Amino acid sequence: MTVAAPTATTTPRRRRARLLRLPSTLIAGAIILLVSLLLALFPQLIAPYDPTAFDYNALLAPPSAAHLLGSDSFGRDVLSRVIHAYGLDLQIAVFATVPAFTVGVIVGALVGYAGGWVEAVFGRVVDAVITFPFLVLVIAIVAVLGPGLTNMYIAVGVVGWVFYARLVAAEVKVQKRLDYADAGRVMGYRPLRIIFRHLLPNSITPAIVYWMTDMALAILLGSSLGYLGLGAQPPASEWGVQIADGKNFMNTAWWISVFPGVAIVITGLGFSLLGDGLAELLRTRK
Amino acid sequence: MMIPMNDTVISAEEVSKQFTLPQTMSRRLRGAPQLAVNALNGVNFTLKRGETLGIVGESGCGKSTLARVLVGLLDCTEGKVMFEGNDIAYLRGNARRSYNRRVQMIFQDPYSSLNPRMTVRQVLTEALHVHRMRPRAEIPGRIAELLDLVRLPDDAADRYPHEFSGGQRQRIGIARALAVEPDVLVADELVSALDVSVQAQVVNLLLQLQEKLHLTVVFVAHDLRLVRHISHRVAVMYLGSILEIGPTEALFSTPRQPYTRALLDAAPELDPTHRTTSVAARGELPSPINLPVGCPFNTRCPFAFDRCFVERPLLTERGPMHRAACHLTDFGLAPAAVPPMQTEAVS
Amino acid sequence: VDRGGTLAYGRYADSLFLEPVLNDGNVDIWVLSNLYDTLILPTDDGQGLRPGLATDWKVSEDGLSVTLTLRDGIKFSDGSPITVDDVKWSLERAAKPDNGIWQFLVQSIDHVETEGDKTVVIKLKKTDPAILSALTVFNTGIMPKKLFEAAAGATDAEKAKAFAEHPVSSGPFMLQSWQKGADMKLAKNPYYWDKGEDGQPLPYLDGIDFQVIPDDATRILKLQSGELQGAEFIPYARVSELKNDDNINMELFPSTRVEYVTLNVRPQLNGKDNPLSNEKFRQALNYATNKRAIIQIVTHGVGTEMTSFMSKATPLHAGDTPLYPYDIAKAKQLMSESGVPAGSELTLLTLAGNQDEVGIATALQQMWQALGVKLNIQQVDNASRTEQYRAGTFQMRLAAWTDDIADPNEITSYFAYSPTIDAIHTSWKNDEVNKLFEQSQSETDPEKRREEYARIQEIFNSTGPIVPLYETPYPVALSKKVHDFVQIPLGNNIFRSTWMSK
Amino acid sequence: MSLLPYIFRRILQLIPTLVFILVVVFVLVRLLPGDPASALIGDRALDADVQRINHELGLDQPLPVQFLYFLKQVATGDLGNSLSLKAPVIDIVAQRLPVTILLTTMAAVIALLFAVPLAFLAALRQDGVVDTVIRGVFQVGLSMPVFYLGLVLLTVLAAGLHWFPVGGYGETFPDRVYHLFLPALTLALSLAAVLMRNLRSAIIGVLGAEYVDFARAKGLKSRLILIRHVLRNALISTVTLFGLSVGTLLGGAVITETVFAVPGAGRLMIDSIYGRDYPMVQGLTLALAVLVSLTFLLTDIVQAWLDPRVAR
Amino acid sequence: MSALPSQALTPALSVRDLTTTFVTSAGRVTAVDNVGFDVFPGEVLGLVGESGSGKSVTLRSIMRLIHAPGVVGGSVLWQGRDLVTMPERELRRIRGAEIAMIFQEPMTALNPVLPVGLQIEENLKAHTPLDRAGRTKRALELMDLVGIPEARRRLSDYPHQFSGGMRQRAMIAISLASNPKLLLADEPTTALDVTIQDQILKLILELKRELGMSVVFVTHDLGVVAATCDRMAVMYAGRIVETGEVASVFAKPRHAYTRGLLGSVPRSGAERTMLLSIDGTPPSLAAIPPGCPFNPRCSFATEVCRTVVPPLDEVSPARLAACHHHDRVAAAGSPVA
Ligand SMILES: Nc1ncnc2c1ncn2[C@@H]1O[C@H](COP(=O)(O)OP(=O)(O)OP(=O)(O)O)[C@@H](O)[C@H]1O
Ligand SMILES: Nc1ncnc2c1ncn2[C@@H]1O[C@H](COP(=O)(O)OP(=O)(O)OP(=O)(O)O)[C@@H](O)[C@H]1O
Ligand SMILES: [Mg+2]
Ligand SMILES: [Mg+2]
Ligand code: NI
Repeated sequence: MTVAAPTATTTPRRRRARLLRLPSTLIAGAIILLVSLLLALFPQLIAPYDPTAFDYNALLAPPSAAHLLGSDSFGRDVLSRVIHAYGLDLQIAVFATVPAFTVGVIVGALVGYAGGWVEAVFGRVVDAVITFPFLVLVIAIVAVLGPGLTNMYIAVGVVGWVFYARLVAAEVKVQKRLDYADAGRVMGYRPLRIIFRHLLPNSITPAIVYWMTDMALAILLGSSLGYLGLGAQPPASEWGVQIADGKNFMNTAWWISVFPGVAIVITGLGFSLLGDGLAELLRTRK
Repeated sequence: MMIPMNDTVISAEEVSKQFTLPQTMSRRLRGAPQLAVNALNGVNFTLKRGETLGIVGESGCGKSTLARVLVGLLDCTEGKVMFEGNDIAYLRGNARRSYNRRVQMIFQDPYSSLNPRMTVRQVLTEALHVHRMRPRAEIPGRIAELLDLVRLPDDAADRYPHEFSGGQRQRIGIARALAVEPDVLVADELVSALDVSVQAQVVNLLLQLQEKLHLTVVFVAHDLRLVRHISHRVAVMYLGSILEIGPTEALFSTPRQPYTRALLDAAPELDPTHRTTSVAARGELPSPINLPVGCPFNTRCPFAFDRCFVERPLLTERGPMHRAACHLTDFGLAPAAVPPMQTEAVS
Repeated sequence: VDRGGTLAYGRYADSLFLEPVLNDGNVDIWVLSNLYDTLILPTDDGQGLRPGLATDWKVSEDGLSVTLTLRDGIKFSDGSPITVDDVKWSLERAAKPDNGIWQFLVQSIDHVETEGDKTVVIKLKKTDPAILSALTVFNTGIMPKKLFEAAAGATDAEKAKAFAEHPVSSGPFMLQSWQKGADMKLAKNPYYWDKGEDGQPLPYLDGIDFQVIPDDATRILKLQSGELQGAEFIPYARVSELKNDDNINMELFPSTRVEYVTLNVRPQLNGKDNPLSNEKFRQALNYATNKRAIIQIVTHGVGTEMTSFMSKATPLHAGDTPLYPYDIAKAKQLMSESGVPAGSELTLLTLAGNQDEVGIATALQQMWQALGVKLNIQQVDNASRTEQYRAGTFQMRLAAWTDDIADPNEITSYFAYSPTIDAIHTSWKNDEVNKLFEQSQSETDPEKRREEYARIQEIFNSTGPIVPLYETPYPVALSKKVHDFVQIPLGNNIFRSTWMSK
Repeated sequence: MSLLPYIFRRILQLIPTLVFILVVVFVLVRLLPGDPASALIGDRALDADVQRINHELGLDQPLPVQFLYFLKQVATGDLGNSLSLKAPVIDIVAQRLPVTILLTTMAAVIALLFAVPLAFLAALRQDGVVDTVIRGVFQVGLSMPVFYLGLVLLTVLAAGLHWFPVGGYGETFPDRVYHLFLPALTLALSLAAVLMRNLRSAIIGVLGAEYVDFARAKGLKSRLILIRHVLRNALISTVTLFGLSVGTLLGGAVITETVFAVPGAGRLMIDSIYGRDYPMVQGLTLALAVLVSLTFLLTDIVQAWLDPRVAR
Repeated sequence: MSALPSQALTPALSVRDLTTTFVTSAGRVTAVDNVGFDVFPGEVLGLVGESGSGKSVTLRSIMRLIHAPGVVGGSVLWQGRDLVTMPERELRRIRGAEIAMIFQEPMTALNPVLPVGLQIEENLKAHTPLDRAGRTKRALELMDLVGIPEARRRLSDYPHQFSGGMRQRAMIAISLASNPKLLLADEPTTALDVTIQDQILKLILELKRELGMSVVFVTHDLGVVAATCDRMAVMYAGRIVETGEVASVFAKPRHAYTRGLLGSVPRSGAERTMLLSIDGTPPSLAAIPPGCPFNPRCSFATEVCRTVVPPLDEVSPARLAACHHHDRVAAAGSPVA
């Protein structure tokens, strides 16, 4: 026999208590990302310099009062560039993953519900995509479409939806066997209603958690492509490009690459913490 | 208590259901036929308006499958389910939806049968709205009525399922089914997951509702005491077949099938002074993939004789509305006439 | 001194096809001279001539034939003698139309005659002032005729492929093993003819181990850790750092390399008016470009300003003042004279992942902003860039050039003489330049030829379709142990008399 | 219980996947702007040269013809000649693929050697200091771009401390392992982080499973319980994840091989894409796809071995 | 506070003041609260109560199988030694050897990836000097003993290849491998069908008789208690509220909760009538009402019940009950009598 859930009455006080009981990882992640978001939205309020302005008098200047995090080989202020990069990198995180997420979730839900040969065909597509080294495929697609962020989004989307679809399909397959799905059918609801109104909200959790990781990975991918020159285009500041810029100065001007690296790590940490926290939260809610 | 046994609402005629199992490569290579689970094998019964039919049997005997076939969640492989004179397999469009509305199901698992992300109000609104049971404006009022009907507090409407106990959830499930004003309720193991004390609350509610709303109920359970308590008539299932069906009193006092008797003997009595050390039935349920030839119970039946291994017994009259499927047509009649159940202790 | 040992040298990319005639690019060219000797060798400054497999040479009065005398006792790396037949065959193969992309360098050769077993006479279709320089170029390297023809395959191309698998060479080194894309080992050619200053046979090295290390930083690290004794293509950013490294000689070999922006001057591009067709606008861009700043930012002071479109190391280079010194006032004035509206957008192609090009592009973006010009940077990979380039659909691109021959004719043909490739595919055209170039191609009087080239440079530099940026030396970092390595201005890596101290 | 039919079925499933991949790659590489000839010769190419070369390579044929020709080649076990390296694709793949296999195998082993013990440590000290430190360090590892991480390791461990050679590839097998250690480590860290995370939560899950309690109720030694009961069950999901990560690992090899000057297939793949070396790209893709599929098969077999419920 | 029957024998297991608390997000909860009882040699003690009343935690606490954030207090005397404070090494020698445990869900309690044979032999390897062959032989004997046919073939099968009843038998075989003196059975038949439950119950009784074990039998099915147990203890919200001989408790419950439980069970002769249900639901451990934990659901409750926690006292010979109004309850009679 199963344990009877305690009866709970929801008063405002309880709600507040529950808020306080949010997983600490979730709160930490949310705070990091909130700060990142502020930096992304209002970089000019915090950044001391124009991120693209050259200063021929301060080429490769080490961190000092004038340039808190030093300057790069163009004399651009590293701090300002790191801050201004927040906008672009968060954009990468979101835009590179949202299309994949959306398409993947929808397709996954349909595939998971349909089962049968639809699922078998889908299985082969998944095999094909995961069989191909992801980065190589993205590079190839970007090479076809031309470098630049938009094309990178497309490339990542073309490949990435499969992972979401797989996650959601697997979960929908589990959920559709549960009684509440049958209940929907017994009530005479149409399949689309059952899929999207009933099954999907209960199947999307792993996809959301994966999404968080994926956003962190997208930033890294963006930086790898930036390193290869296929990502963000100059003069935009983007952490990966900044790190690539600083590669030749690792010994002489470490600050060019280290600080954007720190920004990536912190933001990645934010996403993972949020993901872990969400997973925990959604798990305990169940 | 009089049962208005006038007209038949729903009936099963020779209903069979097979689940084909995925063919494995090695079997395909050997050319072996595809395996199938024979979940239902020629089930017949009729259900009168306002009556409660209990269905008992051991795990895997096809009770849930039968329930699902009745509400149209599964199509039967052979035979048909008739509702008010129509074969439900041929219902389409509005007729089908109307059938879905009028024959409702309540589920066993209080945890999985409610969408965890919808509040009670959303669940009920959806039901009322999709079937246009009430105009939009009247829906909140109707929800309050329904909650009152299943005796849930008013503030329950805006809470999520996980905020309720198992018994309360079952009541939400019942409210959902009742929202569309059905004629027939199929309850699959409605209270099996609940604690005894809570079980009693739900059983009481079901009894009250049935009286009040003149519902027809199919009550599926493995707990004999419960089925006996709640049903007008009881069907005993074994390996996808009904082995005995009859009015509760008759069936429990004079079981006419060895399996029914084994079930009754195996259920522990609430009487500590009444103890046996003998085992009621040996062995386990055979696999529904390879059904025994002849009587399905022949592998475990202490009375089985030659005929039981070749010919499948049909349900035949044993009394008023009481039918059993056993070649020993006298079984259970006069205790003296039948050899005592061979009992043996395990060791 | 004991002068043996194997030198490990880090390259940024591997060779693709080590065959003098049919190879495709610098990765091959720059090491080929170690495998195949030419009749004449370039001097270390890349401009002069010195004896190679031929000990002396003479151009006839009418300029239509060249007579060369082969050196005594020259042998291929398998010990067989190098004969006049091999020479005749090698030169005629290089001059055969449609054989390889370098044929144009020796297209004046009609045929080759032999006299006795020491003398070859090259007969020319027309006078060719660059013929002697051409005889120092890799595609006139001497190969063993018999072995080549015995190689498997029906066509020349197939035989070349088969031969290149197990080549027999005439240069100081021979191929020992080759893991394509990873490393290539050359061994000393025991039959090589040349002797060093100390009278010992060359080469001094027992072998060279070319290792492919595409990542600049890794190549340097490997040099610093002593796993390599030499590394090419040191990023300019690290030159001064390595100069201060006690164990490393940071060499900057003079080169013919120039870096510039190519401007497409077609009046219409992709259906839109192209402001670059406006000469004043081009000049405005040129004056608005602060080359010194770019040299500082991108080459970290290693580069120098260009005084002509061809490098100072190119023979017949003319010009002594930097082209278009930075003058923003003049630029603005030219801009307004040009009538090109402020806010015009230009698109510049750069090679994806190339830090220098990105740096230049970023700097140009800033500098041209002052003119009200918005520069879009489009990073593409090499093949896409080449496609747009050849189709003439690009607007601007960054490019670099090095000469393959110690003569101005190659660069001028590509840059200024429109029939070749439409003036680096810009569609720039100047009839006077074309005429001068055609004349110069058969001009036998060196002084007149110098004047012709001076005039061509004057015209091209003032109205041409480029923004000259800088010229740079070849930055090569060598272990202090390595002596007497040169990279000549044409890029060839000369290991002939290189030696290592223990 | 025989695994053979199961393996057989998996191999059959492989065929449509490979065909699908081949078609995609064939089309994709031909969609790339630019042609092999201009990629090969570059800026100095004359139109005549380009046309001549494209004709020699058969690239002036219509695409379907080219594809049929390609299929015919594949069927006869010939993958054609590399356009840029002027050698049979098969030979080059045979030379390069083992390098990548060794590299990724080492990376996988290193990742497991890191992930398994640390996951145990973290899981057993759930939410403690050790757990937090382990997870934090891996998080940093996971958030570092591969090329940067590689350079840092090279600078510190190879050039600085001289523990390892600076990139390259050795002659003998032990020498190769020695050379590949750092690149494998670079590649391993992110995989280790992913595996560690997964394994940690799997172990935490399994530690709460009733059969572990039952094992304790039997009076078994803790170590035996951890190894026999906990690890094996926890590994099941990790093995799947591991299989799925192989593609990512190979993708990471592209950059790692460049940074560490390892002459592997990943780097060759990128070079070939840039060089528009169609036969090379196709051949490599096929080889990599077969390799990855075999890895899937292997992980599936391992999983079937770990979890008897899988192979029906 | 102990449930001592007036027997002269020394108890085999003596539990005193057993208290187990967990830290949850809602704060510290007490899942088992001051529980005490004795188990005598050869006796079957039934432990009944609703889901969440702490039955399983009690058994786990005895075996010290409580996970990290949980804290166990009190004492569990097993043949004079306290299991609660015993070093892990010593405890390992008792677990599985002298005290064995059967879990509620054989599907989750058997390791799905190990053959059943191995899971039996593991126990033998840990606690007996038998060699490999000897262990296999003993495993076969055990399989026979619990009624698994074709034992030799079945040894190498995995749990998922067994039916529910067979799994439960396998689990019993594992538990009994080293001839334990005390068997803690946590709802061993809940997941099973009636006919199989019947078989297993009889099997346990049979084995108990043969091996002279004591058994603590946890169940929520009063029928099972009636059919198998000698004495019973009723738990509610982590406490024992009533103990006594089974027959006497059934005949005259002295706690309102016991009475309610008995009344909730449908009985023959009263078909389609309202059952005597207990209103409301068991309290959440985080919000146990003050006074008698049962008071909000109790029809006998008075003011005192809402403030004073009733102690578990001997209310009649060999009967203990924790109810302020046990007399009134007793007077109301048994619903099953
Ligand atoms: N979708 C399905 N596919 C294959 N077999 C199935 C499926 N659903 C049920 N079965 C099989 O059909 C038989 C009857 O199952 P059913 O669920 O009807 O039994 P039940 O009497 O309800 O058992 P329980 O008491 O355990 O709920 C079982 O052997 C079951 O394994
Ligand atoms: N690890 C734990 N952390 C927090 N609370 C726990 C933990 N384990 C058990 N509990 C709580 O202790 C209480 C008693 O649980 P227990 O499992 O003993 O109940 P039970 O009587 O065995 O119920 P059932 O009949 O459902 O098996 C429950 O409320 C449960 O939620
Ligand atoms: Mg069922
Ligand atoms: Mg329990
Ligand atoms: Ni009535």
